[in-house]
Amino acid sequence: MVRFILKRLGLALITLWLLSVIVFLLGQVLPADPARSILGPLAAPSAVHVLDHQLGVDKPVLTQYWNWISNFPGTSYQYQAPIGPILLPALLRSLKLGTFALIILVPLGIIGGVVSALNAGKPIDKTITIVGQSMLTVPEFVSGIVLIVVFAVELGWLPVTATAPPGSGFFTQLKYLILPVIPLVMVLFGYISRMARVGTVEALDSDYARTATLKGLPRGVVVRRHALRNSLLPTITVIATQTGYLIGGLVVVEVLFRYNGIGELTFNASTQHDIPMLEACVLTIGAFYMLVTLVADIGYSLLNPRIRLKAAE
Amino acid sequence: MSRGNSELDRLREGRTELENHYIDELVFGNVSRRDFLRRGSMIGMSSTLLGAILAACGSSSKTTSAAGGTTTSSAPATKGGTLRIGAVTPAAAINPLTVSDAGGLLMLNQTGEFLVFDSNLKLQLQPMLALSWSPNADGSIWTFKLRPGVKFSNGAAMTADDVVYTFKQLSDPKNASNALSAFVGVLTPAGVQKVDSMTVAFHLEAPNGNFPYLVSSDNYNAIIVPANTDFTKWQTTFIGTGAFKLAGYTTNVGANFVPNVNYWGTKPLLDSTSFKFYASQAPMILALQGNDVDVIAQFTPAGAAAILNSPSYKIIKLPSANHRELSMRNDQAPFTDPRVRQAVAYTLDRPGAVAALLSGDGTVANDYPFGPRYPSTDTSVPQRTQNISMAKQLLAAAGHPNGIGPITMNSEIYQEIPQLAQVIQQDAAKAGITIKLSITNQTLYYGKTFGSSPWLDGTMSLVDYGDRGAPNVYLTAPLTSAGTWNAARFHNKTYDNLVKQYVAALDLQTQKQIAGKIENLLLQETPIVYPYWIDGLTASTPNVSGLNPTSIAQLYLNTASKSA
Amino acid sequence: MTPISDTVRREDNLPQADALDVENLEITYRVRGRGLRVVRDVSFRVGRGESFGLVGESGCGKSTIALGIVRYLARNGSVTGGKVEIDGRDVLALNASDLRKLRQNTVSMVYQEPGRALNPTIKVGRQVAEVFQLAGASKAESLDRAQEMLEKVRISNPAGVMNRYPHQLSGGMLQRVVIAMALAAQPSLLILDEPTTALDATVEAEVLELISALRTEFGTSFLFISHNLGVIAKMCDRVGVLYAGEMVEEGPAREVFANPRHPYAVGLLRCIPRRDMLKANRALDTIPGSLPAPGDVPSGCIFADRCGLVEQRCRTEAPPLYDVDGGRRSRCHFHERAQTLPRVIPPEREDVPGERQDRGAVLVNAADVSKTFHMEGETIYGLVDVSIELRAGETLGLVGESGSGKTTLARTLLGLTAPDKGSEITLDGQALAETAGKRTHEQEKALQIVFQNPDSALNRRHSVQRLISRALSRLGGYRGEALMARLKKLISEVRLSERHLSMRPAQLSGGLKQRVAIARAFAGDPRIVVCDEPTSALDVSVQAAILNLLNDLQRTEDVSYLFISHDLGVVRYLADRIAVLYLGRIMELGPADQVFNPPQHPYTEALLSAVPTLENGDVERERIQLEGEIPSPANPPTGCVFHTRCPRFLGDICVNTEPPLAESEPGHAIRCHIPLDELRRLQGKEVSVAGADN
Amino acid sequence: MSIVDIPVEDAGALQAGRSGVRQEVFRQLLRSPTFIVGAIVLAIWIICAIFGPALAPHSPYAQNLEGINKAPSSAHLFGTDQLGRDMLSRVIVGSRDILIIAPLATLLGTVLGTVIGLLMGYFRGFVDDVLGRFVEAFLAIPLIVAGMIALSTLGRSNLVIIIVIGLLFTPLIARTVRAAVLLERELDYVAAARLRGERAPYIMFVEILPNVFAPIMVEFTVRLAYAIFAVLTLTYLGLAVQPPSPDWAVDIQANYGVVPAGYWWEVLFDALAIATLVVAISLMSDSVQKALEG
Repeated sequence: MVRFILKRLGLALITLWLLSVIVFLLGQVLPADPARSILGPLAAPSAVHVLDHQLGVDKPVLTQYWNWISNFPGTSYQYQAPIGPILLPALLRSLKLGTFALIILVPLGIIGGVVSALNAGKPIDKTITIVGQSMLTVPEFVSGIVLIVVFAVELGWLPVTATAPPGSGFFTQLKYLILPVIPLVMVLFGYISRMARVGTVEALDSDYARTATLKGLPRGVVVRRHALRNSLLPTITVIATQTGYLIGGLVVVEVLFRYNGIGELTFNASTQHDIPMLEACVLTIGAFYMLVTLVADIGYSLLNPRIRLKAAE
Repeated sequence: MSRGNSELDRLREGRTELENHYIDELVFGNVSRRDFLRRGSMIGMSSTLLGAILAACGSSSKTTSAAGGTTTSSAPATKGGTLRIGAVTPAAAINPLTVSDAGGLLMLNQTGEFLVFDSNLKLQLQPMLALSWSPNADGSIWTFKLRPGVKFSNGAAMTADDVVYTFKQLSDPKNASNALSAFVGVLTPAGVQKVDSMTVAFHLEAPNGNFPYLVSSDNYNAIIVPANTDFTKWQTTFIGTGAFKLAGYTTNVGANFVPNVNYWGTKPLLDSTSFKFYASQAPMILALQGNDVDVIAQFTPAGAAAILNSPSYKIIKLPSANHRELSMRNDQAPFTDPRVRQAVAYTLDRPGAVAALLSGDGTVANDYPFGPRYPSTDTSVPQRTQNISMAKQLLAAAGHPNGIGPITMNSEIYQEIPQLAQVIQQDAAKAGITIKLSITNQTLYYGKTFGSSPWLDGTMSLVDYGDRGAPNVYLTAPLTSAGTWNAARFHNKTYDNLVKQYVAALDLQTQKQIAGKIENLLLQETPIVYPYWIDGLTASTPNVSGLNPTSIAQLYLNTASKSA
Repeated sequence: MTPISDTVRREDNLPQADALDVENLEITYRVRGRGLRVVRDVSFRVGRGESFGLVGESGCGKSTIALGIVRYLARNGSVTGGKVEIDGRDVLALNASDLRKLRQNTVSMVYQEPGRALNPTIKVGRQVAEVFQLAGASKAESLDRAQEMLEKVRISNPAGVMNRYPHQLSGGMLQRVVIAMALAAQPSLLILDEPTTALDATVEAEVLELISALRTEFGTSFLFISHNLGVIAKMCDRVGVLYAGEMVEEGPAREVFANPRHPYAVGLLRCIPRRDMLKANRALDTIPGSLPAPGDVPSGCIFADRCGLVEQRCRTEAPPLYDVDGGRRSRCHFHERAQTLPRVIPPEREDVPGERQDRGAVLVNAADVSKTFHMEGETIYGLVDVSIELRAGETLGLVGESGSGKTTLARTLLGLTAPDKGSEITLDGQALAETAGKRTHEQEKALQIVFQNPDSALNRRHSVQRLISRALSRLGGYRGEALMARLKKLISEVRLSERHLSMRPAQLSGGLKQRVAIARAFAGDPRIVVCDEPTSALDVSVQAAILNLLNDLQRTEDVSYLFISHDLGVVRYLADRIAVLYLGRIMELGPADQVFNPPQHPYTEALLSAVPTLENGDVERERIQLEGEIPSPANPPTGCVFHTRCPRFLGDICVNTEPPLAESEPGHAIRCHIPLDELRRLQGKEVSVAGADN
Repeated sequence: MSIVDIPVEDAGALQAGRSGVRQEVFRQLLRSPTFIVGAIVLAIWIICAIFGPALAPHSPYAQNLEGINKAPSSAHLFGTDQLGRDMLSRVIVGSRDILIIAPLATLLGTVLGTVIGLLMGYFRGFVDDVLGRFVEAFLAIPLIVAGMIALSTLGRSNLVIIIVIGLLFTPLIARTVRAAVLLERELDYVAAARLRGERAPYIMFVEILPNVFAPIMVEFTVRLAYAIFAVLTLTYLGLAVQPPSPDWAVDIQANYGVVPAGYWWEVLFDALAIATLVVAISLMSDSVQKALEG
């Protein structure tokens, strides 16, 4: 089992290094001139040239890559400040929002999937699928705006932004996160409920479910103890692969709800063309995504006895 | 206007030749009372003197502010409370040398102060850290007398050394300061000289009638900082002489200020101000609607219909030099022929665009960078209006009887510009000019420099220009042969000379004459179409009063107050 | 074995109602909008403590009947007629909770695939205990009683097995757990659906032994479902033969198998190779034609199209179940003449070839072939120093239980799996490269294979024509006209018709698919064809036809076979020489008749005795019971690898030293420490004269 | 152990005998209501895409600066937008770009994904590990950043958007295909092909590919819904279809800012159009998949 984990860790590290190379090359390719974006369009070209030199944009690519990697996360062009202290709090805030979204999304998605599997073919199954599919098409910035206008402005039940005043308690912070979480849940609900549905239908038709039923166990026990234990496990890994999407979705939601997470940081970095910040954000998001998928994989193999304990002694 | 001459004559003694010239202009009605106040204060006449002259010349009507927002509210201002202000996220570090965006300059003016203050509401250059200032005979040396007893927020007294250090840094090319765009060819570090502990003299490269503007709040980088300040660390202290001092600044999140105990002027009414940064305008407007902020510092009409049309918000409108420029490559067919360029100008329905795109918060422009914001504008030149048949005639005359195109117009996703691009496209089509749009986000649109920038290289290119106190930058950068942003590739010797004369002209009358010539030349050549000027807008909830915004998105909160 | 008395007697047992009473049961499946009546008018009764067998080929409806009885049909299936009573209670009328009670304590079921029948994520003990918890016992008490049940089903180390997971147990152990679970509630009726089909011979024998022992102990009545006549003969008092959804014959098992009274039953019994039949002297009889499509019911007798005795009456008037003497029934108008069913294939072979032993020159010689697998840090010894040779025109039978390395050996010969260093395989004296890719075109042509499962061996998306013509062009080098001619000749040889050419495998029956696979294998005129259990996925009647086909092809195409099977009946019929494999080592090698009769290796002897045969020879062969489970190839036992299960275990010598493969007679080698004559003496007295032939 | 016969489930895998499998599937599709509903909605949008301008009551480009932001009325069923253009016409004509970009992008992603999936699944070992790393690295790049960078380097046109979305879907589809191929390569017909001396490309594309078509079909329809979502997100960044095109994504991006001002109709009808299109596609794909499984 340990060998299995070490192998997965090794592969993940290689992928991470590969991602850093890709991100760096992509950063190089952006045409806009960093100094121009810092000094703004009205700055004199002479000033722009001086700043370019200061930023070392004209050094050979390899040295630039090495400098970037060796003192990652580096300094931001924009803020002329080390990126670390800006990036970390932003990442933590995004994690808070992301985790809160997952806490609502996972049970909701799984219940949706199981309910539609239990009465496959019936109207409720169709409605859940159709609702899931159509919610999936509403982008976050549309659903976000509508939610704000209805719940924050017109009804005033919930705050407009997602950032609670500093020092507010856990529940007030939660209240601030309710609105921004909804668009994220809407986008991913369709996919997760679909996966849970497929897994549950398969488990319900399995031989061990038949054995359980013919033992005379009530349907509830058959579903809960026998079917779900096997169908929900693979759904976890599927959810892990979706976290990448969640973080992408954060960019839009954070900008709309004025939540200073890593999503908004990436958006600002890309519009202000702050290459080091952009590269640091994308690499951090990539690393986090890989970490989550790795944990899900290892979690799956720990929970699944077939992999945890090898074949018959 | 001959009444009360004796009183007037008394006031004329001891005035310099320039000051008497302005008084004549006023008496003979060549200049409106408003422009007289503005120009007079610019050349150093004190407000008491100007007030007396106006009184002498007839009824001293209350200075009319721009339409809309009132300045002083009737209710007695209540003390205390925290004012929450929504503002655009500063695009970079708050470094007085390099700040160039609206979010950044708003931060500078919270704690920093200038030698001279250009307040749209007060319509005259107000003394701030300089009590008085005066040019030498030909306007090549300007001497400023500093206000005594001014202390920085850390208690240190402000002296000439601080002012000299500040302007030496600002005008030094190796610092790549944003102020260079104003000082290049005007002021060099050597030109900044200390006369005595309370007086500073500026020896200019060339005479410049508008120099006070270049050290006023218009040049937002020019806040006075203590000598030997490390500008890159300024963000941690925000050291300045202003009414507030820094309580806390978090990049990308927001900033808080509290009153500055050592402030030389009247103490602010508020207990503290709290700025919240927004990445784009939409969430900021929603925040005002959702009562998450009390004020939004600077926003544009595009997308703000929700608050512009509703009575429950106080809107302060300021005429500003914010405008759009549609440049046409004069060096590329079909735009080598001025008649084709004029044809494009004649297709545009300017009043319709202002009504639809700015919900009326703007004024039509006449294809040259002079407008209501600048007193030196020659208003006698007739305003161009949409004339499709004229446009078709011009095209036919230029050898294009059945229209031209398709021509690609590059532009950017910024405020109402995409919609304006589509209006131009449709109006141009009426005269047979087919335009294809290529609109990207700002970073891609600005690109690097000539050769790799859709903005500068586009056959047609629609770009935004921020507000400036004086038209100098708009006359030089996009239009002179050596202009750094000459997207239109407009090379015209007579025009270049006229601009040199304008910049050098000291008095309003000569500037106006030269402006008239420039306006007519540009109408004839039409290298660039100027659709309209956009008003600077500030909004607040009803219980807020005493806001003092400037058209370049500064916001002075010395007199601000918030009732319960 | 704990005596019966202490298990709780069930007082509330109803007075002697039948355990199961089924009257003209009808079951319909809705497939693609059409209703198919898959089971029609089936009636039978299972008395208390009686064991009733349902036998029939695949597609005859036996599993559907079982699932219908416990009302667990698939979503698109439903009982559309007849009555089912268990313990006197009408099952179809029960509401949900009564049905649950019935399943809890009156009827239980044992399934074919034990591995899939248990929940992979729950420990075995808890799954058995669940039954007791349902009956109201506390958690702790039900776990004890569960362990007690595991002891009853003779599982070694029951305490250990309690908290193991299903994937950690062997097939045999899993089936015992399922049986324990089924009998825990002491049901009055136990339905066993192909319980030992998926198990190896020796393990099957043990499980069947266990089932009959438990039957006497618990007094449960059995409904035993299987396609295997031998197993039914051994386990059941009465039997019902099913064909295409209808009961064609019913009666006491002994009598039905001794003299069947329905032409289908007669034909079926003739397809099974008997102990003394050899390919040289007797051809297996077959049943012509193929199974009718499900649910399409002809007017007359269902078997009419395939029956040798068919007359006009059979076509028009559907025969009822006539009562035949001695409580038997047969659904045939001429049931008394059933035995006179004419044979399809003449029994005697005219051209009996010469002596089978001295075939042509040595074609393939494999010396010291070993193969070790490395998985997850474990080394598994698949093959250990196997040396065999295959002569031209000869059939070498490769026999052994699953996991003995039969398929691995075949794959190394074919180049699908690379053997370890040091093994060398030669064809006509030339060395064969490790992997198929590296071999010469000639070598590729010479060596071909027929796989066990035709569904997996044929590409589902290609038509039959494309499958065969691709092989013809790649291997045979045929083009254009020559290819078409060769194609026609080939399909006629394997008795396919041209209308099959445009079809896809999904549209063919199992037998037809295997014929296509054989045609493809013979496309390049191979000299050796490896048959990896070619008939084990087929019905009995279809299997006979395929064996005959392989037999004929060997004679006409002069090809030699490496015939792999775990079914000794088939191997004895077809093979000239036989190699017996156990844990990757050859235990015995020699001509078929010498291997099948003493003196033979104790393992071969046990394998033979485990085969449930139809021969009702007067003296039952003394059953040789192999104790314990097959050891894992990851750590084989020391010395003689068979010593842990050998009934003739000598002692330390077997534990310490591995016996060599010694030649007892010319061409016949045995790997055992017991000297040959000692073996002959031990094995000689127990066996009776070869069973009577009928 | 006597003759073994693994009983085939009595009613399940019955040979379909007479009629070919394809007609069977087709006939069953025509009877399933979900397929019909989906097909009708999709047909409507395709007709709008082709004959849009003819069907629309007004020209989608005609601006009327006096009649801006008008609520739905008899004159304009879907109201007017910020430049006074008729929203109903824009929704009708607006389906063209999305119906071109989304399917083509998904097709590109599916083709590339299938090839990579086949290579990874068939060769396993070194190839699988190396390609696997690239697949995972690409999966970790957010759509917005990738879109931004690609569009800025390659310039902006529909083709570039198709390439960006296609490349971003490739790793997702490759993972699914790899899983299916890993199962398929263990079957005997692959071994039989190797024994016939078939080369790897033949085995992959002629033997294995037809058998992994069902999972590819399912993946295609799921990705199609996400492709439309991706076009919307790229337009939000101003990187996709160019105004004044009446494309749904362009309208939603341009008008979402005025929703707070109460002009809900300038976004609602575009969003509904997209939702109906995606739901129609997923309904059809579900019924096709059910029919294939039989």
